[in-house]
Amino acid sequence: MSDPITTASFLGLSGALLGIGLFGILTRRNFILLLIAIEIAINAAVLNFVYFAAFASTPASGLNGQSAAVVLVGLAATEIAVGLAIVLALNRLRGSINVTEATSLRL
Amino acid sequence: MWQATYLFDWAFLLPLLPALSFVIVGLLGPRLKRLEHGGWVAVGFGFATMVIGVWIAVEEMLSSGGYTDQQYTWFSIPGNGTGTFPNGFSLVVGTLVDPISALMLIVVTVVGFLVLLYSIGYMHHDGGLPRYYAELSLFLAAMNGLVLSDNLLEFFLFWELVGVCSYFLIGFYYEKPSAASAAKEAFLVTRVGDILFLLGIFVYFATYATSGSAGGWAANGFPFVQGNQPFLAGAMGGHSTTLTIAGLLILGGAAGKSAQFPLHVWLPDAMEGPTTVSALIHAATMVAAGVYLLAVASLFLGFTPADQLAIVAIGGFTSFFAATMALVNTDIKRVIAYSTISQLGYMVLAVGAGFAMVGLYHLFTHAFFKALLFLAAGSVIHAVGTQDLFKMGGLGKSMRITGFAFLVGGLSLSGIVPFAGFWSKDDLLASVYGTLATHPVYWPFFLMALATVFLTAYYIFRAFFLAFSGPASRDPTLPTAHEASWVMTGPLLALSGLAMGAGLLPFIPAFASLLPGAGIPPHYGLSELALSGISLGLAAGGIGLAYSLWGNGKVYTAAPNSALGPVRALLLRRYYFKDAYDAIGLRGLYGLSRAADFVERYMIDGTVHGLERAFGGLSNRLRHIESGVVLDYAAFLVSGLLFLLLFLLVIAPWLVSTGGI
Amino acid sequence: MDLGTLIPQFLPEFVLLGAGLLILLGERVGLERREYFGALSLAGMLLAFLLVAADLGTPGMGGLRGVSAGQVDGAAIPGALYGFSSLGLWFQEFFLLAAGLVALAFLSRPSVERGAAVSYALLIFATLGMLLVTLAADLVYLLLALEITAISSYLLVGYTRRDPRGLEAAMKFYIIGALSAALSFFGASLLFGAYGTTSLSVIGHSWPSGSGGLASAGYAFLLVGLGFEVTAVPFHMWAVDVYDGAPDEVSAFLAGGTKKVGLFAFVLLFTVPLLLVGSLSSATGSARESIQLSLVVLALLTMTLGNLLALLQPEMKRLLAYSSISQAGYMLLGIAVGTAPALTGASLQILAHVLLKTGAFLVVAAVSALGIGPLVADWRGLGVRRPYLSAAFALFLLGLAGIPLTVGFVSKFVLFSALVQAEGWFLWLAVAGLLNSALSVFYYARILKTMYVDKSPTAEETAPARSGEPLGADGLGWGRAGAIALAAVAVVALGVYPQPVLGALGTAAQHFLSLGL
Amino acid sequence: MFPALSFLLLTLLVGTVLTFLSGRWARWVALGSSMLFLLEVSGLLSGFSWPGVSASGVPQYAYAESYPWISLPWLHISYTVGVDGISLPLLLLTAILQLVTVLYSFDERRQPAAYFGLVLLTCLGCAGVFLALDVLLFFLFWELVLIPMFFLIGYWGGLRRRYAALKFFVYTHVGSIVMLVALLVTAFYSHAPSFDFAGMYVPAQALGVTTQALLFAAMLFGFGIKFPIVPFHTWLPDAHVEAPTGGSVLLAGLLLKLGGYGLIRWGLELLPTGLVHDQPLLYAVAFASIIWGSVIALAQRDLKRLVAYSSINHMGIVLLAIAVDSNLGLLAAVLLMFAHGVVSALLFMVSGSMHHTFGSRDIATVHGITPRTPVLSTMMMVGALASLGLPALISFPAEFSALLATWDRLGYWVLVPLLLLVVTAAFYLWMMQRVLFGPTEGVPETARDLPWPEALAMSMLVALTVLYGILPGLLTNVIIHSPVYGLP
Repeated sequence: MSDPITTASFLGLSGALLGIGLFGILTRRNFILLLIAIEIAINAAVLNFVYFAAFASTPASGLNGQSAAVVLVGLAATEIAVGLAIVLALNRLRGSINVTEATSLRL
Repeated sequence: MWQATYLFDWAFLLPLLPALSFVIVGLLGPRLKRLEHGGWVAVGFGFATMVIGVWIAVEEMLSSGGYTDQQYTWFSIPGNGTGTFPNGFSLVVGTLVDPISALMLIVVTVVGFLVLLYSIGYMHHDGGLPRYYAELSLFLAAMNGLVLSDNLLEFFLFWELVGVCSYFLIGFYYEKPSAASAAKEAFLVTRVGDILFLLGIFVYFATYATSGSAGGWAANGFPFVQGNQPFLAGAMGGHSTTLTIAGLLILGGAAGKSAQFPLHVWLPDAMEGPTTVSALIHAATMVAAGVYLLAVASLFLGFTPADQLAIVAIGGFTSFFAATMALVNTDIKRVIAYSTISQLGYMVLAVGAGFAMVGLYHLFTHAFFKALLFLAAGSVIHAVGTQDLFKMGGLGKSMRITGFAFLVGGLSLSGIVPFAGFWSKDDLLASVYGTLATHPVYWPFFLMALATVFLTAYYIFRAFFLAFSGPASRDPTLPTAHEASWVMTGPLLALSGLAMGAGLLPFIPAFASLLPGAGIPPHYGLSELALSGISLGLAAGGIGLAYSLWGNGKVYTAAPNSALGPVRALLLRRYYFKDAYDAIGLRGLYGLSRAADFVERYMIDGTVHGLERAFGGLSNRLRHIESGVVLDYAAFLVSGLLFLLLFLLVIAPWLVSTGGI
Repeated sequence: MDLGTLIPQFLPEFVLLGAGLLILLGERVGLERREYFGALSLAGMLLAFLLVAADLGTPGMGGLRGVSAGQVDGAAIPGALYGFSSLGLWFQEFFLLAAGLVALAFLSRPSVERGAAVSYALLIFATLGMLLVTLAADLVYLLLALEITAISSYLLVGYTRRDPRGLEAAMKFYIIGALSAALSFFGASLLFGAYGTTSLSVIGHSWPSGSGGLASAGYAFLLVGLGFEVTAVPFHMWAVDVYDGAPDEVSAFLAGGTKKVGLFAFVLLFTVPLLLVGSLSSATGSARESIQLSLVVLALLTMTLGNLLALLQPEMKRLLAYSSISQAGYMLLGIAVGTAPALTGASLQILAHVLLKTGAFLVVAAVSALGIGPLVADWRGLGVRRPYLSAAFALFLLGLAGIPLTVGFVSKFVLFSALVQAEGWFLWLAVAGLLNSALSVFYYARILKTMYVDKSPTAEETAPARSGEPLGADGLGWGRAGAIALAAVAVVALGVYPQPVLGALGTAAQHFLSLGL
Repeated sequence: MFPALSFLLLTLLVGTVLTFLSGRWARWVALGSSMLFLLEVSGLLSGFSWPGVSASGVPQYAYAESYPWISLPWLHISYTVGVDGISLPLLLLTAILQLVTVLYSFDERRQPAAYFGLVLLTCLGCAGVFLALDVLLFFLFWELVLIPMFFLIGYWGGLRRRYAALKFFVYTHVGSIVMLVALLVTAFYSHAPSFDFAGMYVPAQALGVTTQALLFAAMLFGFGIKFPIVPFHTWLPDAHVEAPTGGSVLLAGLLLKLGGYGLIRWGLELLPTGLVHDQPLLYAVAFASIIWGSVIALAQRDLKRLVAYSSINHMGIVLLAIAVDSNLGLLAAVLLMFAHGVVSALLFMVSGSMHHTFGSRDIATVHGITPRTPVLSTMMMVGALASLGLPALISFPAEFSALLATWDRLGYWVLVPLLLLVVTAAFYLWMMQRVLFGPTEGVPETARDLPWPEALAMSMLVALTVLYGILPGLLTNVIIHSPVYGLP
């Protein structure tokens, strides 16, 4: 790695993003906010890819990282789309999008 | 001589014929009402057996004490050149006809036949006759097999079989709880002896496996006689301690069967069986098997001096010890039973002192007069329906033959000249006396034996006077006694004849060849004559005392508070031996077993159930973590992540640095 | 690369894609009878199956895929996105098998049902994703393929959209799935950061040299992300609810199919790093051992807790869910050891589980279609009422319990033999696994007891199946009957004579590892 | 050469399947197939000739067959079967017990097809265990025995049948797992070329002392649970008490023998050094079982429990005979297993008949049955006497050789089993005194003597008891055609 300090700081940033995402996921009961949190968490990964690609040792590696980032953005989009679909269905069926209320499946 | 070899080869018929009778009577008995439910079948076979047995014995006399051995392999293992049995190991069943077995054959087959005949009358009114005659036949078969055994294992095999027959016959009246328990007691006590016997067999077999001719003892099936020579383990050398132990173990076995101290308790209780059974099994034959075993062992295996001392001690003490218990007993059969124990003690004493033949001589005579006594007693019981001496009385007039028979038996037992018992017992005492010079340690036991002469005469005549003398029966409720039919009186007379004459048979040279060796027929030097005088005097004294106390319907009652009182109580309680054994058996063993059962149920199984419950509880706990709330699941997932990170980033490197992994 | 080389290389995948699109098209043009879609997708899957079989059958593995032997079971091409391995192709067959069984069973659902077409299409797309996973040589490619599978299965779980249980299941599945996807993405990004590449083999070989724990962290994140896929404890909790709530056939597909994808992802991701354990200098070697250790711990946790939880579970589907969790533990064990025999054992175990679990869940589907309740207790006396169905179920349970003459017995035997054969401390893994299977026998026995020993609730129900009913298949439709029968036959056949498949898997595993080196 | 053993197994399988399918006629089908089984085994016996030990010192087998089954570079499993003097008598026992069991429960009313099918399946499994010479095949049959027995106890059993069945299952299953591990380790750590007996023989014996000792100990545990050895025996009384009579008969007659056979075949023969090294442990366990079984039996009121504990005692003697590791001991072990198979079967039938004749097996409340049911009483008597080792009955030659072998190795320690023989005699005699003798009590008016199928089955066993008691050579001449020769 070229410069440990910057690496560390960047990792701290992406780590913080991930942390925020996870925190959101664990605490939000509203499905929409949950989706946003997930989006944030995924973006931490995207950010990593972009950063590491930028400081890549070889151009090939850089390309590799950037393409990965792009792919991930796409994936994130689909994830969220599917999530929204489920939200709609849930809302239509139960009239609520509070994820903790749906607990019919349990012992 | 051709016919001799001819019949020797057919010796196996002796066990086989009664066995056949056992099968026939056992299966068809209930159908044969006409033939006394198979009784006559058994008698017939018994007669055939007697003929063959006696015939073989006679031939043995004429062939002057040779050995004839037939072997049939039972099973065998090939050897592999190593271990204790390098040349393999074979167990055989055979028939060995030799002098002493011929002698025993006469006893077993003759008494057997007479008892069977007598039973026809005696048992007539009982139920379950097929069972009775079948078991009696089986006993005869087993007893013949035992007598003809040609090796220790076979001996043990038939030994156990006669044991189980005695078990069944003691328990013949199985509805009576006392009979059932007496049968069990007999089996168990003798079983203790059997275990020692078996261990003794192991010791001999393992020690001398390779000794002897051709391939060794083991490979030839451990025969008593090899190439017409007694095996004589003693002569084979081997560690003397081992030999001594082996001898003691054999003694243990004999003590069990012959009801010697301290395994004597079962025989008096065995009187629960029919009197005929007591006569045949528990007087004449089976109980004598122990003595026979000792004789065989001393002839074919050899005892060490230590063994001999032990045997002498046991025999001498038992003879006295049992006689004392007979003094006070009120049950006619039990009196005779105690005298049996005591007489067996004599025989053991003789064998121990090194006079196996003398012991067998006494066994021979004893078989007849003791069977006679029992059958006479049986005839009395048959007539009056009780065994309590103090209810009888005055039977001498109503039952002349029986009274005569009992008198003959009593005189013979007391050793009054010229009855059979006199010759053998006298010879026995004389022979033992002869050894005292070399073995002064035998003195006390010799004296006990001598004292026993007096006691014997006393208790048997006490019984005689109580039953037969006096004006009339003491208990008016008893039926008026009368003599039974010829099937019962006939055997009585026959046995009376034997009880009178059997003692003189050895004076016939041919017969003497059945008892080869020291002192048969008795040789009368000065000391022997003196000794006979003393013993005759003692016997006469005993009879006299009995007459003065019990004769002519007198009844002697010692004041309970007098010095005799406690003694009498002690004797009636049989020195508390039975009580002690019951305590060991019931409270001791059974208690232990209950305790073990408790441990089993609550500790061993308890642990298992504990585990089971633990698993179930755990499963339940864990299942309820599954709350159904998705965010909880997420939380678990994330915490799992944190653990992994912790492990891979912190713990693992640390472990690596410390060389943990 | 142009399509000219791509199409032949991905022929089976394209066939599936085509089938899926055709189905959607068909719905557009107004077809609605389930039979059409079913036939179409079955045809597609069968064709794909045969194509892959042909590849496997062709010596040198060039075959219809028209790729040079170098790319199949040859040395991996550095930086290649995908590569062909015979082991991967075998797994493709497994997945197609599972999907085929489910598609067949789907036929017995109401002929006209809302979302029938979509369900088939989703099934196909999920399968497509699964096939792609087996070809992955690159981390991103792998994640992409996994996401295809995951997203299609979220939708598949909730495809009816009217059933609250199904929807709730979908929701839970989605949330946990998305979360773990995010985590695996992050893990991938860290690995990329560590070695500047996403090529699996390169990462595997260079790890853990020269990265301040970055790579280890990456592996940790990926372990979690994939652990979700394979329902490894403690990432398993969604599975029970989802299997419970999803339509029965879908549960069969999830348990029998998609879960195995995660397992193959494990193989791809960890076999290479684990290969060299021990053969390396102490420091790096032991660092790799730490990964192995965490895998083993996961595996042990998974099978033990799975069994413990199943022990007293009153609901049939949840019980099966837990049992499949514990089964995953065995497979993970095989993967964690990382020797060729262990990999063989794990592969066979996976195949066995595909057949047994799919079969079991399909029986559940049939039974609930008969209107029998979800509790184990509701199955009382089924042995008398529905002899054939019960016999099949009993067979599957015995297989799961590892009783002789079923494929389950052979697979467990091979797997545990492999653990013993690896010697060293792996022996104790074998013991642990065996004790676990002993534990599992309890609840299988419990079900058997319920079906055969216990009395039926009411006399009316005890009446045996009416003779008029089709095929003696106890009145469940042809589709289900066929699927169940197929699975049952395969279970017994492979149990009695496994050699053909087992031998091939053995060689495949060998090749795969040599490929990694 | 004609594949006799495969044919045997095949006919057994066919018979079992047919029985399951043949509904009301099941009992006849079962009877027929049992007779065929017995016929085939007698055929094997008549044509039996042991090929001996090969030049490389590996014991060989009569009627041997071997076909490859699973073959991987590291795993070679084959279908290998064969018999020698050790397995053949046990196979004969299997055939006999199958026949008598079917006969005894000929009037079974509850689900007869399933019942007889399961009985036959159990016997099939046992036969397989005795024939199998490959680790996998052996384990396969071993496990196969478990399931039918589980159902026999669990469905046809008594009040606490569920508990008993589960207990039986758990214990034996755990045992078989440990056994499997031990076998696998033996195969792999010795780098045996294949999993069949011949392939493992030489390499296994070459294993180090410690390894062998550990492996043998593991096998002792694995096989021992089937024996059963104290303190892992508590499943046995429960299983016996709850099982239907047929189940108890097979359980005591065959399943216990599987343990003994396995320990001889896979333990003693493969790991001789381990055996020698573990001898103290073996002696301890054997003595414990002998003492415990016999002493506890004395306290039992339920006849089945009593017989069950006496089985523990007898199998303890078997273990002892195996432990002394001499050819005499091995012969005794096999002989004793056969004897115990026959006698315990008889005794369990007696208990079963006692139960459905008097409605109780409680020897403390049922008294003096002899006048009412003479036949049953006779059977009980013969069984008890045989079990306490009366000469001229089957157990005596076996126990005699076993104890002689013990004396040969252990000297006066033999007093332990010897004295326990007295206790054994004690509880049997006491049982007879209470049940058979004395005034009649606790016997319902409706009590009738044995129905013919039970009487027939028992008389067959009695006949065998006497026959082999008088002519043990019939068995020993077979048994010695085995590595009994080879043992030092």
